[in-house]
Amino acid sequence: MGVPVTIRLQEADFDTAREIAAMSAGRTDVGAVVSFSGVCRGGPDGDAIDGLTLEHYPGMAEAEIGRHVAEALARWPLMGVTVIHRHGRIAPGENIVLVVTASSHRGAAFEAAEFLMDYLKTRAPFWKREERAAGANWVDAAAHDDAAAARWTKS
Amino acid sequence: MGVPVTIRLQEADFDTAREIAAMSAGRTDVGAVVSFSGVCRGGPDGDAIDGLTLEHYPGMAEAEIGRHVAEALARWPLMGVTVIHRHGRIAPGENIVLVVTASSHRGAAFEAAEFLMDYLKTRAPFWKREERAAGANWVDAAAHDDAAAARWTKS
Amino acid sequence: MKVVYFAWVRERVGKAEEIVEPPAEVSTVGDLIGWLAGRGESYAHAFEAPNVIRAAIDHAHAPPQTVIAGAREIALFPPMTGG
Amino acid sequence: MKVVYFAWVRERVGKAEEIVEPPAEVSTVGDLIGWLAGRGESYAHAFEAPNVIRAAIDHAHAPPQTVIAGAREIALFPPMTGG
Repeated sequence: MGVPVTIRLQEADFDTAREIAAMSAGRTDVGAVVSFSGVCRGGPDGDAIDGLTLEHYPGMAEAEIGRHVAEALARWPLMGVTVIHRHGRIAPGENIVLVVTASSHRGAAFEAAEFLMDYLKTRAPFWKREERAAGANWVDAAAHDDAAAARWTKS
Repeated sequence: MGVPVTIRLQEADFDTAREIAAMSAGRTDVGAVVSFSGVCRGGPDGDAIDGLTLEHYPGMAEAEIGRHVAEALARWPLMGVTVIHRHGRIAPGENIVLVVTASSHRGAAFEAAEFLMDYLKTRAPFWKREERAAGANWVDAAAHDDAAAARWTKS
Repeated sequence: MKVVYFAWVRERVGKAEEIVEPPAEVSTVGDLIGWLAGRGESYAHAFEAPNVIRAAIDHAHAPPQTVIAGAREIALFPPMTGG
Repeated sequence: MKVVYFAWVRERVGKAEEIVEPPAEVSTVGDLIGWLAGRGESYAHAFEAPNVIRAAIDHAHAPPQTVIAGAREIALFPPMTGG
């Protein structure tokens, strides 16, 4: 029996609550569930973001997330992994991404969720375009995200 | 305007979904929400746990959790913290504890949630008693939990 | 001075709380644990390994060398296992 | 050979995908980027900073030195900003 894995790319919003509940429903072997929700920020007053458009590379996005989930399963004793990433138009306050990890102990669940988020940020083929009153612009990649991802590289 | 903080000790179960949703509802400044759910495990076949009873020290438990939440708020730029810890009888598959942290960036939310969990495990006055077919026994403190908590100590 | 017990310390002592009046030379948490251990068989069992006993004074953690003068409530309990 | 573009690379080139037939001396991803940059003003703009361009061959990340022979689909895009 394998570990339950859910990977979904979708335009529609998702129900974080349902995804977390599904991870431990009807099971008594899961001791720890960690979730990460990435939410579209509206930006500070005076520089308000009206929303995001997320472009993605269909086919590669699924493949790349699948590879990282497989690596997480190999590195930590996980009992379930869910990754959902939206694409298309996303309004401030709406969900962008969800990662849920389950394990019998909390350390594995926390580390695997951070690992998956660091890789989604830097290796999954998605590109954010911010819309402001002054116009739209592509978000620059952040050096601190590359640094975060680099800490998982085996030396 | 302070950061919204919720601390609750209760016998009743809680709704993880509602607590996470409350953290970002009606706000567009929150970019990252991390949740940790600790769930009562049933134990492996042949050594099944029928449930837990959680004893706590009323008054001190609230005070101790409050001190750790205050420390988390001082160490990380958080936009919300929720800690809920149950006491009394808890059946396998039921929630024991929930920590939810919100921030504008994911690193702070992940670190603060781990910090709070490590301290709840080792410093909050709760004691678990496991019930098995062969009888009940108090759970021993785990050395790895002390080690996990020690990594947050300022040197 | 009110002393409260939790988990297996409470079970071994056989009560959840009591008022005690230790002599003046019992000045620290560690002294109190040692003094209680001498009060009879159930106390000796509860406090047979003083180094595993944790303490709080008025709802705040207190290491063994903490002076107990002025305490309203002293709690004695095993290492915590919450979360 | 099919080439696909994303985000501001797609906007600058002015198309999402095309079929290209580079000469035989274009053997790596880096060579391809350099060759595309010479195809006109919009390409020159898209590939003006080759070191920031990321590539994938058949849905897997491919560094600049990767040989492109046998590729079905080569993607060129800016650093990713998902999550």
